[in-house]
Amino acid sequence: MILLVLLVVLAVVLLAAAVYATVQKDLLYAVLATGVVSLVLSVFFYLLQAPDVAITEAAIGIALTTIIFIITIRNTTRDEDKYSEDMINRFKTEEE
Amino acid sequence: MVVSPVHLIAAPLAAAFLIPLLNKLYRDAARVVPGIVFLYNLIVSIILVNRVFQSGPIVEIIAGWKPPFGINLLMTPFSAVLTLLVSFMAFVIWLYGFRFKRSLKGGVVMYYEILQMMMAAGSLGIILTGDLFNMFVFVEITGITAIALTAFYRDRDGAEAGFKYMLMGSLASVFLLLGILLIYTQTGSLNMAQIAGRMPAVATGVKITALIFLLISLGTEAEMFPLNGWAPDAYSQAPSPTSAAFAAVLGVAAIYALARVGFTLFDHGSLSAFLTVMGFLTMLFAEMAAIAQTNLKRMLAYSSMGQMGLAMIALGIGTEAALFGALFLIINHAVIKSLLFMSGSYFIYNLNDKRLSALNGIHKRLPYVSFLFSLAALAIVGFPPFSGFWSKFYILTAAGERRMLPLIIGILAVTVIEMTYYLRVIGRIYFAKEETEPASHKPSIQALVAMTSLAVLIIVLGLYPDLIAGYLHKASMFLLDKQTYIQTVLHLS
Amino acid sequence: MSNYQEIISQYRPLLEIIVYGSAVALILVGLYAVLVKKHLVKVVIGLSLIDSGVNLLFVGVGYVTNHTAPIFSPGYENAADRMVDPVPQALVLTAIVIGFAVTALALSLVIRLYRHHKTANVEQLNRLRW
Amino acid sequence: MGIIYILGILIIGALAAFFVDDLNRKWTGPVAMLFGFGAAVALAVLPESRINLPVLGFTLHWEMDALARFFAWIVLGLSALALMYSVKYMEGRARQGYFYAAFLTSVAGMFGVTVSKDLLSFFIFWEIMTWTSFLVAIYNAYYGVETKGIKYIIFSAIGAYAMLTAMVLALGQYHSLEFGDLATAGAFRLTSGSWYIPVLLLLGFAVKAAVVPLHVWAPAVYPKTPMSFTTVFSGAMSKMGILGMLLILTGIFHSGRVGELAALRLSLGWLGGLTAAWATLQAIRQNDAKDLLAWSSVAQLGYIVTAVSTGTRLGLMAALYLTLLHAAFKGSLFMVAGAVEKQAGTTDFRKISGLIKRMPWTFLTALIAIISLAGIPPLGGFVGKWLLYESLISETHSYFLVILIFFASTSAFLYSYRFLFGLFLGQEEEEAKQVKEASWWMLIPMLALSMVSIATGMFPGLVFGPASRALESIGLPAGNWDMSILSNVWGNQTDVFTVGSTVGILFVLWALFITFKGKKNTRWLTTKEISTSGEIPAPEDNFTFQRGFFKPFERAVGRLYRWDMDAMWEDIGAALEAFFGFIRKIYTGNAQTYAMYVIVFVVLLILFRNYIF
Amino acid sequence: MKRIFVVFLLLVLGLAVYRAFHKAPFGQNRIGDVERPQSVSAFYLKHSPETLHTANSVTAIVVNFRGFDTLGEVTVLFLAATGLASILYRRKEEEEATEKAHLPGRIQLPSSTLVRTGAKILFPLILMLGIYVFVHGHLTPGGGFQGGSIIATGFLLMFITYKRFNVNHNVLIWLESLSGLAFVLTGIYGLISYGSFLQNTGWTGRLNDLISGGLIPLIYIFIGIKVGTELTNVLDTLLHTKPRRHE
Repeated sequence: MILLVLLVVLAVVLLAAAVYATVQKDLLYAVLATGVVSLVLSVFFYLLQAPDVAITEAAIGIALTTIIFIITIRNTTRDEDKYSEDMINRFKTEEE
Repeated sequence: MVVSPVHLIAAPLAAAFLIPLLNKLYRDAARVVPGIVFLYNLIVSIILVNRVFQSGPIVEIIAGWKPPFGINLLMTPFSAVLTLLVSFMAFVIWLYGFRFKRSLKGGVVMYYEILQMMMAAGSLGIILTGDLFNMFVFVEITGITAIALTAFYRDRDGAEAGFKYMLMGSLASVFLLLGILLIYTQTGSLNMAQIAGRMPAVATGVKITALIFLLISLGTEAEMFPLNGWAPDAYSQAPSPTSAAFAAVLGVAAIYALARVGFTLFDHGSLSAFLTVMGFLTMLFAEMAAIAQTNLKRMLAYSSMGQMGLAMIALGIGTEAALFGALFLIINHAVIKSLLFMSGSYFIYNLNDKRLSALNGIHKRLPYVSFLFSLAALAIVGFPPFSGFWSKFYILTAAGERRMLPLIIGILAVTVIEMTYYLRVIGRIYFAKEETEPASHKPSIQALVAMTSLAVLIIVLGLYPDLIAGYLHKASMFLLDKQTYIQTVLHLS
Repeated sequence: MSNYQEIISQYRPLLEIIVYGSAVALILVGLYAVLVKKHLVKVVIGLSLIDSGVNLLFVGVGYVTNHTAPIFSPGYENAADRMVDPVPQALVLTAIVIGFAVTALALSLVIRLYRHHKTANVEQLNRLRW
Repeated sequence: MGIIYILGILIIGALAAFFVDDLNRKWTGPVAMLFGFGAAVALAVLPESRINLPVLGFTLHWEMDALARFFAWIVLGLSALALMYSVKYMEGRARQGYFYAAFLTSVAGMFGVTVSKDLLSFFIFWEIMTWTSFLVAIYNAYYGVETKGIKYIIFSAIGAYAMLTAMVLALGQYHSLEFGDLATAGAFRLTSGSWYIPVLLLLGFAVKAAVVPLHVWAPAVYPKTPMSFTTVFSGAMSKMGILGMLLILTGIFHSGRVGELAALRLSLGWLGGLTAAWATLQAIRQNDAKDLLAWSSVAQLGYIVTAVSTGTRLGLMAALYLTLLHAAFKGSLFMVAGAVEKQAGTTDFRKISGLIKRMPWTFLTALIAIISLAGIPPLGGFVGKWLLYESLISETHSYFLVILIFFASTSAFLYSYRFLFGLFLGQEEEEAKQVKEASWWMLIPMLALSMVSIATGMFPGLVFGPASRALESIGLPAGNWDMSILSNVWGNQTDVFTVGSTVGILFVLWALFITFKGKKNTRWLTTKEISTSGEIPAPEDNFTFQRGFFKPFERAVGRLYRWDMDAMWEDIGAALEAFFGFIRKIYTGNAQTYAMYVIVFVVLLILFRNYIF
Repeated sequence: MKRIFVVFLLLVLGLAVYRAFHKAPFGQNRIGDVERPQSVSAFYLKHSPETLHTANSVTAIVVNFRGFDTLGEVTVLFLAATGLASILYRRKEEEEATEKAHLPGRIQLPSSTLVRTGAKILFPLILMLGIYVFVHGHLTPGGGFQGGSIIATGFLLMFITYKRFNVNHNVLIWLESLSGLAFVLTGIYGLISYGSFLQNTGWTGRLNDLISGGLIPLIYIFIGIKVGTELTNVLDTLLHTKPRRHE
């Protein structure tokens, strides 16, 4: 019974993390939330008798994907609503 | 067993892994090696095509497990024709792009050559494989190479086009995965022949859902109407040899996948109407958008989409004559559209301007390239005596046999639009205000050989279509014959 | 372990909702991000969420209640009929790696786009249109 | 094999011209001319022959029978002369290799059309002829490519694709494309539910024959094309439409079933009549010789279409006769216009006039051609029109149509006069003083064509013989012609000759009388001497009476001029372009929108899957 | 408004997907079921221990039964690395310009001595773990991909901790190319000696031995090396793209 509850809790955490990753404005937290999604997913895979997949997801999903997202955020912007470094949108002026 | 279909894929793979090493030893290795590989592929595919047409389909088992358990490569007459086409076009495009970015040294060119080579290899994989998930892997290979190539140039909006392509491609691959999984849950197999055999027993609801998912994903690759937003951007931003390869290599593979899924995996009758209507819409919207373009490559891109739409219509009609027309059209499209991209990009290269209005009087500067471009433009519109006429005529004939009057009228009305903008360009090239500035970038000898060989092919196929007609007839018959496909794969002696 | 297996077989329909449901929900949340969110990184996050969902779906489909992982550890050499379906797992391995490859490529595109266009807003990437 | 030889000569000629131009521009024209004459000579020695070529499961069937020979003579003869004319006409122009290559290929296409005995090869040659002629047509159009040439090719394409539609439908229904098979299968029966097949075919031919309302391309393109090609364009290529109509209406529909086609024939006849009338009215108000001739061509084609539509022996005879005649006189008229253009730099009536002294031979040609065109005996035009009236009155009894045609051909006098007066008579402009007579390279073809007009007028049997054999070959029975003027004669003395020569001699006498009488009392003026009756002219007053030449006439029929079909088609084109521009906005360039399309598409498919799959 | 529309669309889509997969009920055995057609996995589960003597049947499938997929997959990764490099490559002059401009590079947290020492100790351990994982791929869960990614994680640790940590690119390229080539050559070896690409050797050892499964461990080692180097390459490329905040 506890395990079932565990599964339910995991599913809730999974979805919560996914939704958090979607709505969070601070992209760094959003990316970390996707890491959490991968983590929970990894546990899921383990519980579903797929240890191979669990290890892969753990290695790739949690570590590598998260880090490349973070690198990207460093190279772009961290705030979701602030698309550009400058407050003035430089895109328009650079046309042509 | 001297040569077998797997050579066609193993050779580029080995070469791709080898190129970074060789490039350290010899500076131009990255340029030369793909050519050797493509030449080898061309020879192998000629041998294999001969074998297929003389002694029936070739089934090659990978890893020693018979289908449906192992992955198998399959060379039916249908895929044999397309294999030969892709090998040939890949070689010609390599030849054309041999001196591509001569100024860039080292790594960058290497990346480009590897990606370009693997795009052809992935397309060959899609055409050859007999396994659904394997097809997904090859779709991903082509997808990734295509995206990277689209974003290759930094001074263009390549990254933007690449991002769009990536987004659409990712969605497509998600749906492809879902479709494959659904099929697997119902049939317990990933082998296309076995799936085809077991498909009739599958519940209709699931079958149709799987079909929808597969159609969405393959439709994205094949530039079906609402799914083709990536195409004009990708075509217009990619390096020119890549644009040519999009039409001549990727497009071929996409249409093949669509045909294979439509005719072998599923029952063609159920999606005949869908393919016809969507094909027509693709063609209509693409050509309507094309006529208003001001950018040469973008216009050609829309025109490509139009041709793919026509191919889809032919697949939708689905009679033997229509499939013959479709095959012929794919061949024509590959040859002619590549020639258009190749010659067109020399205009752009010389003018540093992609706009159509810049083309005025370009023939003074590049007479031979202009001639080739005009030839290809006339051919793709479907003027006799060029090869484009026969494919269009055959597809129309097939439609005529089914008494699809509105469809015929629709196709021809759209063709009028197509003709209008192509002839406008010809008018510009030859008759607009003249410029006298001499050519700054004459085409290299390799590019000239490549383009001329395509032009010769256009004329030869136009004057003597019977050269390939026998093969195409056999190929289209085989595509319609689902049972033989299943038997061939599953009951190996 | 046995306790866990029993519970799972008992509550199979509920588990189906949990596993399939979270997989589908992941796909949908990811799609929502792809379709609505304007920041490029968010869009790519959405794509990776979709991938995760599909992977979960794969593994879920391969799962069989009360069956073990498809590994013939010593002493279980003849347990083939009590193992879960290994094929989807093998496919998922491939899919995860491919998904990572695509994500990496997408992120590199995002970096390039940001440099080129000075913005990470999807809506402003419309120099190529019509 | 003879057909292949002729095609080969033309194609090789095209290639030769193309490459010779790179070597030495001077030789391009003569080389092309040699090949043109070579083809004509080959036709002269060519026996009846047939060829079957299997292509992709179809058989291309070419046969040189009497009908083919009749049209082939028009095509090759006129082309040879036009090529000769072209040598000097095109002298010093750029891209001659291109011009001659396209020219000769186009001639090859036309020749192919004449010998085709199945719809597929007919269509193939038709298309070859179309796109090559397009290439020639835009030769001059440095800035007008967007509208003029494109207009031509769009209309041609609509016509050609109408034919193609009909072809594939016919193929689906009758499983053959040979004219013979179709005829024996009783194909294209209007009552069989596939009435649209012949209608679509006729639509295709009507475009080439410039029938109202599909004529707009012709007046736009003819004047803009180099005149040496316009000669062929108007004289031979438009006749391919006539040939097609002839084949469909008479060759495939047996004459025995004339009644079945009554509606079709009637409407075609009326369209022809309307074309003639409308184009004549338009021709009258043109201020440029080339425009005038272009409209006049359309009008003449209208007569021929009407003649074809009768479907009777007499009517068809008139059609064939007029076809040949029109090729002759319109060919020479366009050559005249070209000569004037070449020598004087313009053909605008308001800018140039009074060339009679400077270009007497040209004037002579123009005079003969105009007389022939207007249908004044003793020249050929008269015979053709006579036959046409006769057939309309006595055989199909379409009296109202006769009235229309009569109105058109009477009005034709107005523009005929305008042409002659505008260019050659009238006051001599200062600017015209330096103009010299055209080169003999140009004059000889013109005079040769005039000879044709005269000879056929004097001896109509020269045409009746081949024409009658041609009609036999498409299934009309040979035999006595039960019309008085033709019943007993083939080539020698005819009633036509008697009537014609009487009237003609009287006319010539009258003309001489007028000339000599007028000579004494005429005071020659230049434009600068026009009296203003003491009034001081305002700057905007224009004294050149070339302007507003037919003002009263225009005032009389002014209402008719308000219909501008050209504007109508252009509006349609503009509306379509705007629509396309609107449609392409679906490609918004926004990646998310595209993704949205995907999802919407999936959802739609899922929701309606039961209906779609 | 758009969001509501999107949510509606997604709900319809989700419902359809769920309904379709509901037809493949969760947790039910589809292997060898009488009512359902024979799934291929039964064959795999039978032959993985019996013919290939590979304990981990997922590995058997990935490397042997569906080895062609894996070859493709490795290629995808390779191409992604190549594509990444081609997208993010920098021209020489650009590189110099950024160097000169003293850009505030990527945000470098000053890593403490503790972290650095820890990383130094951890790095070999992680590498060992990775190698262990792919060497034992045919016996225990894990394999080339997992091991390769673990190795890449180790390098990641070093990249993050040590600013100046640079891998030798030549070594990476050699390893990557050679391992990839070795994979293909193994396949060709099968083609030449057994007539089928990637075919396993006849000798496959004993189940649950370290050296068993014929070529499977070998191939998985190649895959491990290749994936490890490729991922390291990807990380390297990405990490060394410096942000260009001010131009």
